[in-house]
Amino acid sequence: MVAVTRLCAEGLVRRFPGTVAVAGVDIALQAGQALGLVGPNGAGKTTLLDLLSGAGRPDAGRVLLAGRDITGLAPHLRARLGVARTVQRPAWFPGLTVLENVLLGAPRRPAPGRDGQVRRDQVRRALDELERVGLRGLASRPGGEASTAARKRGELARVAFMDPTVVLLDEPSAGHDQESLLVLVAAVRRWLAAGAAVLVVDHDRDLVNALCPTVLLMRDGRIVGPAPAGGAVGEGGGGE
Amino acid sequence: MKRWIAVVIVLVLLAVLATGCPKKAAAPSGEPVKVGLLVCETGAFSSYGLDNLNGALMFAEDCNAAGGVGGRPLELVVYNTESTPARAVAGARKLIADDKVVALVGLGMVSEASAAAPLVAGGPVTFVTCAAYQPENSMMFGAGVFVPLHHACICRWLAARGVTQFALLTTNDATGEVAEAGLRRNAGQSGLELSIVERMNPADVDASAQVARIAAAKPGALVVWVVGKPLGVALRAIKTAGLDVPVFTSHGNRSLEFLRSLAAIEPAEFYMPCPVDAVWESLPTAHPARAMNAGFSARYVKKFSKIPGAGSTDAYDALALLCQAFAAVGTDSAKVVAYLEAVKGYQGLAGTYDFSAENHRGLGPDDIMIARVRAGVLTPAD
Amino acid sequence: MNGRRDVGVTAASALRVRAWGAARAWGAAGTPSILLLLALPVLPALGGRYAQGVLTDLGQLVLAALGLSFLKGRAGVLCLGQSGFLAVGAYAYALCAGCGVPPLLAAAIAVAASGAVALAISPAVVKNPTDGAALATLALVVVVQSLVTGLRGVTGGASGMRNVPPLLAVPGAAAFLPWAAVVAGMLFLRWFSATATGRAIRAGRDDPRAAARCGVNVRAGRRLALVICAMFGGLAGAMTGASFGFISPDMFDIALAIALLVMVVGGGEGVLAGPLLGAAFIYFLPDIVRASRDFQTLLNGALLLLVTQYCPGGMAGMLSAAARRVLGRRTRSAPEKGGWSP
Amino acid sequence: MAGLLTSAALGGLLAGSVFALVGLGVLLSATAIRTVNLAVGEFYVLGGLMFFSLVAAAGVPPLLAAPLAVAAGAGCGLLVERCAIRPVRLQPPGTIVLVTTAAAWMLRGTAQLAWGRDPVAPPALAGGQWAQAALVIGWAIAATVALEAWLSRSHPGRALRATADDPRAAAGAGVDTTGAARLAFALTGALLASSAVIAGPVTFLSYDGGVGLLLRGIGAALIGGMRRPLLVYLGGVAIGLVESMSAALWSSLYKDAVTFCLLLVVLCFWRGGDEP
Repeated sequence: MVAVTRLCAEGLVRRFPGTVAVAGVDIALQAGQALGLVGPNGAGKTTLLDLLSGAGRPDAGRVLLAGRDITGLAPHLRARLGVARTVQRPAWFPGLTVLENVLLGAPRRPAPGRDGQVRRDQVRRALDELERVGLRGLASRPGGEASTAARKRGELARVAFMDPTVVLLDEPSAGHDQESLLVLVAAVRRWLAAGAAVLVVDHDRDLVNALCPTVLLMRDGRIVGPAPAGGAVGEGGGGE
Repeated sequence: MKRWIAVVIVLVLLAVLATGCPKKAAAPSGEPVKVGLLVCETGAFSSYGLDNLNGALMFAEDCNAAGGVGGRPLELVVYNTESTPARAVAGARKLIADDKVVALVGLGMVSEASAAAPLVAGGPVTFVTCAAYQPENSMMFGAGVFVPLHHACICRWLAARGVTQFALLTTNDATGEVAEAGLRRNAGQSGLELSIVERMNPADVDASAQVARIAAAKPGALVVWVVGKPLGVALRAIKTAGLDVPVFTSHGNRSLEFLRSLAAIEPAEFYMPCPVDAVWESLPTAHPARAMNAGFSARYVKKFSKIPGAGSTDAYDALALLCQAFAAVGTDSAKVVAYLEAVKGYQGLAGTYDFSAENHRGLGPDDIMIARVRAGVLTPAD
Repeated sequence: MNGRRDVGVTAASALRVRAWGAARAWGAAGTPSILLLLALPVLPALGGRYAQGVLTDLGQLVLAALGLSFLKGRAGVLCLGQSGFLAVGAYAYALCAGCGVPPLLAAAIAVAASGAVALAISPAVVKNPTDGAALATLALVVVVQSLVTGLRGVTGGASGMRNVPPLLAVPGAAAFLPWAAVVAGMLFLRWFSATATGRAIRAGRDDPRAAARCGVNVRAGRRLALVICAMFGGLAGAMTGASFGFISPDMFDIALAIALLVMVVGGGEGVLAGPLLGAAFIYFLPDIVRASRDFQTLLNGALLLLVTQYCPGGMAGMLSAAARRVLGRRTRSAPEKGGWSP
Repeated sequence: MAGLLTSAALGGLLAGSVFALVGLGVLLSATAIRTVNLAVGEFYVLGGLMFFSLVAAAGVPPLLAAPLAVAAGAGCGLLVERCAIRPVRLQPPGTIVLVTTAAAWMLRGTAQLAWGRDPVAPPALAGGQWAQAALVIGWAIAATVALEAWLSRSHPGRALRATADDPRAAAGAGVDTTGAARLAFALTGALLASSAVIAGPVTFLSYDGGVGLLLRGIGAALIGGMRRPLLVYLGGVAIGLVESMSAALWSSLYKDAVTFCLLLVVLCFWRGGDEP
């Protein structure tokens, strides 16, 4: 299988007053491949994800999505181009119903067709995704009534609904119960099968190993190479 | 803690409701004669509005003590216009339709009177206390001396002193607009030139730039047509700039304790055009307005612990005229208008009223004079 | 075949559910309240001259508050200058209608003018929906008042413009039109909230960063909400001018803007019934406690403090909570507070 | 021409200093509530009115009355923090802004009841117009420098800034955020009361005078990004100068429009405190 690069970053640098959070990172995410990223606290993992998703701007370097330079692109535009990102706190909107929370990921310019038909198709797809994460029964409830684990699963449903080409998962295991973790693993497998690239950052090394054949180690703002297999990454390794 | 705060707030609210007892003084028996009062009790014009209210309450007390209106008690129904035209209109509508008043007194702002004018075109009789507003329909009368007459008075006085050109510093609101128009017209008639007009915001804390521009134009006199706090700001700028010319200001400032506290920055020559009631203490003993004002002022100070302001005598006179008409011809609007239009030489607190079909304002140029302000105290200038 | 039909049916029912969700969020209780809404415009015909006057004033306030309620409650933008948009609408209407433009067309121009002004100041508003928006909208009021006062030859200056033509030269129209606009506006906002764009705007209020991660252009949503709010304000302003026949800059001061905001928050933000309850309460408050004038400012402050501290859902939230307690079962939940993440 | 420009510049600097002081109050209380405090104008007015009453009615010598008024201002700030702000501290900023509006109305209503509607001119601490102006300008600079140093160097100052950035994280790091909020409001009250004592004879005071100052004070604070006292000071002076210069060089009729249009333009391109 020929490797197709979905997202790649070249020479990313991000400085904060008094520290360099990301000090020259090159990374490439291939279609159908899950990449793990581990490292001690303060190694710059979350900042790197911010730069890839657009939540932060790099001081140097660039980000390419399928060959297109998206370095200066706003987060919402990257999301529309298929870059999905989650953080520890799920993106969940208590003022919207569970179904609306998923529909939020609908494309701005829907496929051509009769308006009503397109909308019905969207709703059906959203319900299907909710079915997969086991929230179908809650579809019409207000988002605010969902438990933390349900919100995490609902977020997965939305990411799936967005048909992402790149998924950046930041601490996906946090807030999940055992059953939800299985849902998560199944969802990641499905995205990979659909040809998306997945980047997983997590403290739960077992989960990262289970999902990703390749795991990289990040330390002091640099990617220093493959992470030692199975070894827990010490907290005192660097950073703060 | 939260509950504690709630209890305190509720208690405060109850206290507020308890203290605000309705102001009804109905000594004489019988069906009361209801007059609506629309005054700015809060907002930008509240200082003037409060004077209106106090003057009216004073009259209601006097009137009912003296047996009411033809034996019927006078009842005032008071609404706050909050210094906004919308509230003034809402209040007027309620007074006319709901409270069924036989006359309206108040509307201290030009915009309030303008907005309410269409509503009262078919009655009842409305006495506007805003001196800058020209009554625009036959049901409306104006209290106080029409403000352009103040300006005419200033211009005549300046012309007599040999001044050829003067400056105006005023606020960027309706007060300022009326002042500019009035002074421009009267300056032309008196052969004077209004050489420069500068504006300030009533909320400004500095007027140096405006005063510097005025000083550069070298005027022979300066009119500072502002009311309240901006007067202090303007006088301070004049003092700092060392501009040494006669300064005139609006009679709206005359009752303010504030004027007294400005003694340190008072210009060397400081004048104010004002009606007789502002300088009654200096009137000759024989002058009929002197005794009236002496009594009024004494009772007013006793009741409200402050000296009567510009709006109090206007409201008092307006009610006095209306009640005289009610006693004579009843409360029918057309008859009251006809009665008032026939009033000649009526001596009120603020001057001598002569109405006619064309003149719905009663007071004229003779009822106004230039007073000199020294350390906040007014005396006739000539 | 069987399975496909099944999915189709559930998708359709889900659509209904979605619409109901939006209706729930806007606090409209379905058919009865819609019937009530439709009855509102008929009310003016029943009352006398005084009732008509009250309905005119109140309808205009509700209309202006409705736009503000959408902006504050749905998009989470704090606007302290709705009266600026009212002023733009009122003056645009008065100037156009004064030049012989048919009144209804002039009202449309007024609405467009308000929307355009909102678009012009939107860069300052959308970046920072609290502080920046508050100051930018306050500044708008000052600028509009200053320009209207300055351009005396055009606007009549601080003394105001007289003889503003009525919108429809039919008796009672002044009282009817604002309520018709309120009903149309409520139906529009109810529909709009349920569309994909409305959904995106609500998500942007709940959590702007997370919404951006979901592909929502939060700033564009706020901009659209501001323009909608301004258009409601512009229409209310045009109607104010048309019904009074007179406009002056001090009719549209900061105090009015704050009063409108208090109506929205006091009534229950983001709830359709909120502006109605809030406007009625503020409008009739001076009649209720009219004896305590010296205390008016203090009293208004105390009431606002009570509402913000004890019933964040406003009067609508309080009523629905009371209804829940009385009925003893879960009806509609109180409107969600904006999920604010520090 | 030179004379005109000098007068306008001095007047603008004087007015700008007052706006800067109000802006500093907005900045200080924003460290506790993370949004603008619409009651700062009323803090100014109340502090000045209390000073006026102490001297004019109670006959306290001005130099003794000044610290008393400042203490009363601090107490006023504490009262507002305790009764209005603290119960809603975790609410969204929009709600907090409304709570400060409510507090402003209650303070204004109290001032109206206690001092009436007429404006007052509090006694001057320095004789002569120039001395007074110099005192105001000097006090604004002194307050700016002191705040700048205090916020960046002292431990409580750092605690305030940490609370402003992220109250939860600050609490996690051992900062007493409630105490920080209390301190912020007491300081706001004290700063504005002292400013009113010094600038009151220049600006004059009336129960409703807070609103005009507030608008320009918020403008100063937002131009300064609500973080650095020095930038807030410069913002306040800039507003004062723009207003004064546009009155001197163009038209005093349009000076408000010019100032606030410029403010709108600045806000449109302003990047501090952006949210997505």
